[in-house]
Amino acid sequence: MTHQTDGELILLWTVPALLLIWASAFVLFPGFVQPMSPTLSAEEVAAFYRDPDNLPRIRYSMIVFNWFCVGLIPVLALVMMQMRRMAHRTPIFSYCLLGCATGGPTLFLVANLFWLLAAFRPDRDPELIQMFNDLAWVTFTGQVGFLVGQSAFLALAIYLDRQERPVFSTWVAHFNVVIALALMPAAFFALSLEGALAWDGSLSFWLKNSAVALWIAVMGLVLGQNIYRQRRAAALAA
Amino acid sequence: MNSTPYAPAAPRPTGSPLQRIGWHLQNNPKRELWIAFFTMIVFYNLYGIIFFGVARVQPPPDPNWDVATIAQWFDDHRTGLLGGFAVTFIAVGMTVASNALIAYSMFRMSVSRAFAYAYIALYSLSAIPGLLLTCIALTVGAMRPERDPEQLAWLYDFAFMAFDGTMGVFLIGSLIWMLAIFLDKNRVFPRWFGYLNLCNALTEVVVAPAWLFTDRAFAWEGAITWWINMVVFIIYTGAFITLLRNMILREDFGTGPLPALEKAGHG
Amino acid sequence: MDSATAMRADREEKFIPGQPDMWAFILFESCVFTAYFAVYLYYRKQDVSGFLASQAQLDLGTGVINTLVLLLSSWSMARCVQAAREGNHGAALNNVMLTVAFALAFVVSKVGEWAAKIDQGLTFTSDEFFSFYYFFTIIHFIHLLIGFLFLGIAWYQLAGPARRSQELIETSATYWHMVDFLWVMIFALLYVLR
Amino acid sequence: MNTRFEIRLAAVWLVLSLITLGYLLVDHGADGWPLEASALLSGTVILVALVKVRLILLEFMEVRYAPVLLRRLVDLWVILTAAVLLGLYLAGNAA
Repeated sequence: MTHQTDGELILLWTVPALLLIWASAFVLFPGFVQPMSPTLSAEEVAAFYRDPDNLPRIRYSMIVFNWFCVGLIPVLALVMMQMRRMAHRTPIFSYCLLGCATGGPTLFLVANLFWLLAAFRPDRDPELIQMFNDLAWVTFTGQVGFLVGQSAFLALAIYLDRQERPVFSTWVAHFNVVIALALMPAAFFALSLEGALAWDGSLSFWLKNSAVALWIAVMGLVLGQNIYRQRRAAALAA
Repeated sequence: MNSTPYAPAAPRPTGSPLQRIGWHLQNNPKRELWIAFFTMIVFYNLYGIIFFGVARVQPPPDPNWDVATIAQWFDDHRTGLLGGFAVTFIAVGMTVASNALIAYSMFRMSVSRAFAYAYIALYSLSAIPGLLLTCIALTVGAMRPERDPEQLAWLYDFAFMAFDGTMGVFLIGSLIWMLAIFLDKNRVFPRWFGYLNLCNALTEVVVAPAWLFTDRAFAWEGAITWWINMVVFIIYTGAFITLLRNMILREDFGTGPLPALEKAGHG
Repeated sequence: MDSATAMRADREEKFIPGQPDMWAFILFESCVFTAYFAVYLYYRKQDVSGFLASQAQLDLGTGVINTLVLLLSSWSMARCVQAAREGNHGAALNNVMLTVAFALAFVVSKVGEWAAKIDQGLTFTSDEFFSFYYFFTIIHFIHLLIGFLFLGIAWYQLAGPARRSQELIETSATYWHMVDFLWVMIFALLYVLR
Repeated sequence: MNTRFEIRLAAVWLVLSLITLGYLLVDHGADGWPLEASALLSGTVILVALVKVRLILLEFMEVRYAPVLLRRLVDLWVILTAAVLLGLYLAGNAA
């Protein structure tokens, strides 16, 4: 290896570690495995937080999320670096991605704060616990705008990347369009407290969160491919 | 456009609007800028329609209502709030295009890149308190009609104070842009727009009394803190949309090979 | 002094003092203030006696002194522009310094007035007249503080022989006069109106 | 400095200052003496203030020597402000 260590590989290899951490926290949080129903009464929500089996799991899983929910930002910065290599006349799409990269994880952090607040004093008035719980779920479920924007601008950037050897293949763009579409229904979760659209429903919870997980996994893979390929090319040229 | 060296790949079509848009996406050398520009236009239109028309949270309702009236307001506006903000939750991703385009304008200026990066960071941040927290709080309020009215009143205050009372990011953001325009020797933006940024920044100062009053001229829907500021903001937004459009029209990329293509050829 | 400036000085030729952009700002900002004044009068007419009772707590003398000080500062700034135009940069610099001194005097008297009012328990939220009093005096004060930046620019332009952009000096002066005339309006509406 | 301008600026300042001092004459309300609403006085105060503002604009800010467009815009603002303020004040008194 002739090139200097630039650290991109280290950032790249945080993706599997991050996925593992997120998956563990996801499983640990009792409100995710069997997503909490929005139809629970205030007393039931309070009981969920007061349950001595649940409370530590809620707190510890959310503390883990608090540490790592913004952990994806360095990886998104890597995606941005790849965008800078595309055959564009302006770097404008990479600025769009940067904007999305700050917005999405920050909102996850806000949701996380509301969950932790709900669990902070479980002896609070059930109505208040329910309100914090609602604030957390609304922020967590509905805030897909920056994620949709991220995929949409990435797809556009790939489509407009006209060179012999594009940075990403076209299927990555198609994949991002599909992901963007899959995320959109979740924004409408508040229109119904039951069924597929509700925050525990198949569209707003399972489809949306699977799409996010799939996006991270797939983008991690193609990003890795690119970075390794670029390194090999650089080593050959040197 | 006065560049001639490369003939466009295809003749400019005169067909349906869709065909023309397709042609521009394929061949227009400024397509990246135009995509960002029209994303910004679509966002501001959506924002106007949703906030003024669908959810009807602008002009804001009265901060002086008692809790029963506030609960009634949530009841009356439920569908508009939930539906309108659902669209906002998706559309908010479009704001990054407007910020990116404005940042791009600053990269074209003869000032340090620090200005543009500061602007991107500030305005990426601004969407959350300035827009999303409002939508989140009102969605939470509207989704459960049976919620305790006292809590509805708290969510109501949270929503509108988050919207009106987020002053710093817009204050500093406008000043950064103003300073960049004044120092710029490339005249990307006219100097009067730099001064208009100062006017906009001053309206952020004027909003502050909304934290002190619940009725009349200085409340969050007051004549001074909301109406006059909104007029200034609309003039400001209209001005920068026009100026960004002019900037894109002035750009001359030619139609030759992309700079990155040559680099890729060497690699 | 070249012939163009000489002609300007002799006022043979129409010209806009300073940047036209600054004039756009002043006209826009003045319209915003007209709107603020209109709101003030609108709320005032709903409770004229209440406003007058609170207004009686203001000291007209202080207001008059404030105004005189700002008029002095405007005068010295106008003299600065004339001197600079005639190439007399030493005199121009003295006049900028004089303007800064008068501006500082205004700052001191305004802060003193606020302190006295707060001492009497009259604050932003005491009553509606005082809301407007603090609103107008503070927003004007912020314009005045920005004015110090412009005075600084004029000072900087005059201090070094290599700089001396007449346009920037005139622009700064134009801004400073706006601070003055806005105060003239605010003074009349807050202190003198009956 | 050119004495002509020197004298002119001094005269403008003197006029402005004298008008300002004139305000002291209307000060019946010292020491909490109840102030009384007076349409005549207030209308005059608004107009005199605008005359002062216009004087500052024309002389100190040199609008006198500016192109017609700027002079018109400045006058337009003065007239607009006078109309709005007097209109609101007098409408208040009539009501």
